[in-house]
Amino acid sequence: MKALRVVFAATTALCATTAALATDLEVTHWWTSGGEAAAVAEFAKAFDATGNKWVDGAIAGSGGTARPIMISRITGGDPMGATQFNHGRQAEELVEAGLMRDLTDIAEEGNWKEIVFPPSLLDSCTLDGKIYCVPVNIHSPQWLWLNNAAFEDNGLAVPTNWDEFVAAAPKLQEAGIVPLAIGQQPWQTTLAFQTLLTALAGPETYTKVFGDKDADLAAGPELAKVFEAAAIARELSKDSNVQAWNDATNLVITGKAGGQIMGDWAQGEFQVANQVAGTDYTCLPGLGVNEVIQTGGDAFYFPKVDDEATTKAQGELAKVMMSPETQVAFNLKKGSLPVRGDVDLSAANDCMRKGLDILAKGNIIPGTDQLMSADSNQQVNDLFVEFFNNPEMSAEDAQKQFASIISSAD
Amino acid sequence: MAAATGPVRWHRNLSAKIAAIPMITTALVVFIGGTAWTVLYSFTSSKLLPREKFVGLAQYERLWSSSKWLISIENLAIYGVFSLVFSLLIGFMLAALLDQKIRFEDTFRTILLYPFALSFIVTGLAWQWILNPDFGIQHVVRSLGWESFSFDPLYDPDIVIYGILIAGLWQGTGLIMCLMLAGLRGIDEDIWKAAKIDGIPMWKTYIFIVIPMMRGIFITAIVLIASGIIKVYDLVVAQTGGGPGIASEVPAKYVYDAMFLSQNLGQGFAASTMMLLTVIIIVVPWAYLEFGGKRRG
Amino acid sequence: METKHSISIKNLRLSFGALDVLKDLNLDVGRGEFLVLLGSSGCGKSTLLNCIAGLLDVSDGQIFIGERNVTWEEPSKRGIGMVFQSYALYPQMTVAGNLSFGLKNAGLPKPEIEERVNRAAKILQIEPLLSRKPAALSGGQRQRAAIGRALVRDADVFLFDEPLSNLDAKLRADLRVEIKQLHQQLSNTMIYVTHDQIEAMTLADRIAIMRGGQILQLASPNEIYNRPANKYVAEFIGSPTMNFFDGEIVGGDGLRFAVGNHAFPLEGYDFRDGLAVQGPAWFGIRPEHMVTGTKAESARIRLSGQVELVEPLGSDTLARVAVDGRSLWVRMDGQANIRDGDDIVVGFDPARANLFDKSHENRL
Amino acid sequence: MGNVTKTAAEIQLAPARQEMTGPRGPKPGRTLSRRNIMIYGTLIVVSLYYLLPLYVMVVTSLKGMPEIRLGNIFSPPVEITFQPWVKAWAEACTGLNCDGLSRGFFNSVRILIPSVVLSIAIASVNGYALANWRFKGSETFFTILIVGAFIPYQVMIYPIVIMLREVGLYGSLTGLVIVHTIFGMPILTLLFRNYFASVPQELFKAARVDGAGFWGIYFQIMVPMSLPIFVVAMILQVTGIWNDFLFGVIYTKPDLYPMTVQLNNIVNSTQGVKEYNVNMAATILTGLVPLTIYFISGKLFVRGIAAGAVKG
Repeated sequence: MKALRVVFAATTALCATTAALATDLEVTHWWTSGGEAAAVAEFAKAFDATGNKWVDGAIAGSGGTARPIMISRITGGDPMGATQFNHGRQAEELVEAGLMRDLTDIAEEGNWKEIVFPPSLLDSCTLDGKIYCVPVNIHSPQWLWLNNAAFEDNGLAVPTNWDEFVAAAPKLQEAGIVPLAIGQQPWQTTLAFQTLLTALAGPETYTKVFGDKDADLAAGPELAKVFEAAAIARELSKDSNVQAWNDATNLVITGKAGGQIMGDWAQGEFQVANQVAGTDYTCLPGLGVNEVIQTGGDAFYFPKVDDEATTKAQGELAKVMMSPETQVAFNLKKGSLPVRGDVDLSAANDCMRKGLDILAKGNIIPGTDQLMSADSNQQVNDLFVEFFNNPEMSAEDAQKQFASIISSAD
Repeated sequence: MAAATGPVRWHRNLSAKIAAIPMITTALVVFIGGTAWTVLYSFTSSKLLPREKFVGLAQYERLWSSSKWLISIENLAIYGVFSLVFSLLIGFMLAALLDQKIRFEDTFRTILLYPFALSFIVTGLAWQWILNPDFGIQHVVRSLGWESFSFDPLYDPDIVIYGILIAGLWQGTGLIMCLMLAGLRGIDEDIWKAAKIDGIPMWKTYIFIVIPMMRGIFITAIVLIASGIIKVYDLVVAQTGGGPGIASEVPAKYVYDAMFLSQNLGQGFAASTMMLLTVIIIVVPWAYLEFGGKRRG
Repeated sequence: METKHSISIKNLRLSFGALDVLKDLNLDVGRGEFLVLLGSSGCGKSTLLNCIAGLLDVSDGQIFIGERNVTWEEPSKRGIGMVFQSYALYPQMTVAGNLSFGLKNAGLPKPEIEERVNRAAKILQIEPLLSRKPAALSGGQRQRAAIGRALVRDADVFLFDEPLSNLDAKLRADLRVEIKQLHQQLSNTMIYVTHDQIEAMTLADRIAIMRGGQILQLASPNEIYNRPANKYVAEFIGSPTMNFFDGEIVGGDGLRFAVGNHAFPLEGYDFRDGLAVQGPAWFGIRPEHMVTGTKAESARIRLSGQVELVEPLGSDTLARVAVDGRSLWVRMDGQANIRDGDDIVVGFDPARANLFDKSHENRL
Repeated sequence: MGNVTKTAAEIQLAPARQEMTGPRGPKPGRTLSRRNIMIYGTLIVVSLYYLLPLYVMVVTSLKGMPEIRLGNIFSPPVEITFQPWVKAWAEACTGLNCDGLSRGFFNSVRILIPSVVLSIAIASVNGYALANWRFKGSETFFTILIVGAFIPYQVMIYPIVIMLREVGLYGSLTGLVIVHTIFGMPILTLLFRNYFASVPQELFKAARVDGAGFWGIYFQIMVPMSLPIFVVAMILQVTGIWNDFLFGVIYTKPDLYPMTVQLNNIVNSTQGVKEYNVNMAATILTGLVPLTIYFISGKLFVRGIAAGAVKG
């Protein structure tokens, strides 16, 4: 009897220790495509190496699909261990409601303030001086992707900036090529506009309009120029009848379209189609005019939980995500730029290197997610999707509406 | 002398009342409670989380000044009318065809019903392709030599809602057809014999005799179709995402986008309150007449 | 409560909203009596039966079965058996299953159930059908099985809700006889709802004629036939229906009924409560109380007219005769040799007639 | 003698000859009448319209990605490959877990069975009570329920999160089953109510005289009589619950995620390469369970609704 009790005690103890060592941590995110999943696997691998266990809760489809799930889980009182959000203000209210864990101690311990580059990334994780999230990567949307052959075959030089691209467009059209491919998804049109704004009006104007909500500027002549350009882009893209962004990219790859304004993730499509940067296609960050990078990207938040073991595991994960090795491994797979400047990315390709260079020069602007509430962003989205699809809507009208959105934005 | 009215009455139907507890709970707590909650929070400035920051009618003012919402309503009206009419019409006509004692009825019926089983996440994609002018039907017809042929409903803001209707009918009419077919099977054979002897043309028999006899089926079908119309969301997201531009937005999508993309719960609740209000104005009087009145016989 | 009554209904009222279906209805049914509730559709006869069965909750009043007040009692606790028009056999059970279902619910021991089912089956001669399902039975067999279901309950009271209406004429007549025999054999109380006057006349000890949720007359078939309480009852019983003359009872040398230029002497007419009255009235005479030919010659009242229509029935011949612009039905001998257009004399004895007040239509 | 025989033959033939003057025997041309051509012609054209998307999906699922990029969605595959099917079922990645749809299949079954059983059980009892045991207010609750059928699901997400949290069922299978039961209730209750209302009232009365109570009549009389309508309800619910994504993912945890989560993840990845052939294969695979049920119960389906909705 006594012996039995000892065995019991031993087993219990064993169980307890393993439990303490290996905590299951459920991580929700919307990275589900091949490259993304491979990148996440790097996190998981590193986290599992700490003796804990990564429980994967992947839900595809960022905003519309994954977000209500994440918010429901957190408000439902049964939160996951960690969850992905875009940088910026999406999770602000959850933080304010005290549902998110304060990571300041971990950040201080890891000296994040020094190592995170550009520092604005950490700012968008900060509320009232406390840090609530771990930025993990930088994705920049401001790129123009061009099919070299489409231009060369028609006796044109591959453009090096937006103006040259516009100038070359009529010839492409004559040859039956759609100059500019834009998918129908709303965010793609907004992306195109923001890129035009940054490139043609400059990063300062961008920051003033979206950051300071300068409505006068938004209604002024500088923006008028941008809206004119957007009207041209609309004209150039009127024959691209595709929905998804990658279908649009595919038009560029197959030479049915000359170019596309899209984020750095478009590179994946070119690589899969065995296209070589520089020879088959060209990438122009900031449309070749103002070479800047928007520091949008992804971050992880950690909901507050009662369980001590889970809390501990959350801390481990936060540290792992910020560690140099994981940053390199993750971002190489993801095709994005790391959040710390002190890591070695010798494996990066041409276009990625261009991005790194710009980043190193400090030509960065914050993403609109960081500057405006989701609500205001969505209003901007709605405006541009309407503008790009309704040829009867004049640039002046669009600008007027835009200025009014900016004036009431928060 | 004991009167028949008395304390015994409430437990007379006790089992039925106990059995109806889930229904009563659902009706009161979930539907009424949830609705009240939604209406209450539509007067707040709730963003990501529901919060009691009341702002009066501000959300409604914004709603009704939003061109996206106005287009959504217009689209729902167009889609609703056509979907209801065509679902009933096509469903009934197909059922009438299948009811002609034809061969291979099972095969035809299964073909017409199968879309109901498939998720719209991807069938929307298939339709998107088929209706795409560059590699869908238009492309095929043009490559056959008819160069001026034009069919691109999903890419023309003026008719995009009809493009969605095509796929909507494809998915939904099979079930309605089955309901109608079942109703037709319930009609007494003698009715047909009588009509034949009286020399009444077949279409007249259907319209003036058979359809009035299928009232119950039509009610079930209309409730099914109409509740589907109000909630139409997946179809639009899968096919157009609301585009081109905002030409194919619908109210359910407006609500969803407001709640989860814009993170503006108050706005989403205001929109859904308007939807509910419309439904209640239409459905409650009807349901009262249909179900609330005395039923004897 | 006195025990001679098997069923007592006191001040029964039933209303659906503002609509009164049964109005302050009183009825006593004697032990072993066969009572028929007769009326056209919508008169409340089935509703009354459903109230007795406990299938409808009453709005006011009481119902006693035996000595018990069963107003609030469950149907199964009232000691009744019931047979329905559409048989209401449970389609998924065999005949034996149908018969034993109620007994199983009552928790009777198995051997007793078996014994009762077999006994009922024997009485109704449905023993070979016990293992069949209702779908495999003919209409008559189904109704027998349905009666069997009531029978096994050993109830004091049997309720029949138009049990023969769904059967064809021949079967209906056969089963009618069987039900009568069954009543003689079992001698329990039976309440039988029908709209068929032949069923009512042949089966009933007493008939209750209902209209608008009220009982107009409750009496033996004979009484109802010969002395209908009012014009409605008089019209309802008898086929072809009673002939009516619209006129006035006048005094003078003996009472007379004046209609047009005729005046029928009313000697020998049995006034209600023996009280002779005068004034506007209906004069009703049944077709079978009219005579023709040589008998008409000797009748107290003779009218001449012309035959409009002849309906030979074999046993009888019905003729419609036009008299002074009025059509009268006359029942004649089956072999009567008459044709359309024949001139004819019809006669009758006013003592066989019924007089109804013009305003309240009750028998005088 | 010969004469007599001849006459007999003539007599036998005579009536036949008399009939020769008018139409005789079966009406000619029944199989290829204009009417039949119209009926079958219409049905075949309509069937083609219904089959077109399926054709595109099947063809696409059998092509390799390079062939799909060429862009003719209607052309049959040059080189048939089943790899997309294998991938969709067993290899496609959902985040870290690369075991395709097979991962969620068992979860879907685990969600499906109790949800279908409970929702049908409750809705059928509701319908039965509404048709045969009305009580004061029962029709009012039913009207509320019917209005509830029109509420967009999305609106109810947060209120239900709060309700489930308050009763402590949030995140559990039980909670999800209750949610499915609630949202299936309006239409199913309508269906059952109409069906039970069409069952002859006398049967119900006979059973009451026989001493069966509320549950006795339900289980022993009504349910055995109503198998077809239960099949109908089952088909509606199986389709709805099997294809549900939103509830499954909001009200449970990853270890309970249904197959549609994998389907969504395969199909809805926003960044990265879209493998259309795998998407199509995954969709067809996901649809197989409800489709199988349609095939098996097709006839009952029609018969069941017939019995249920004839009377309003």
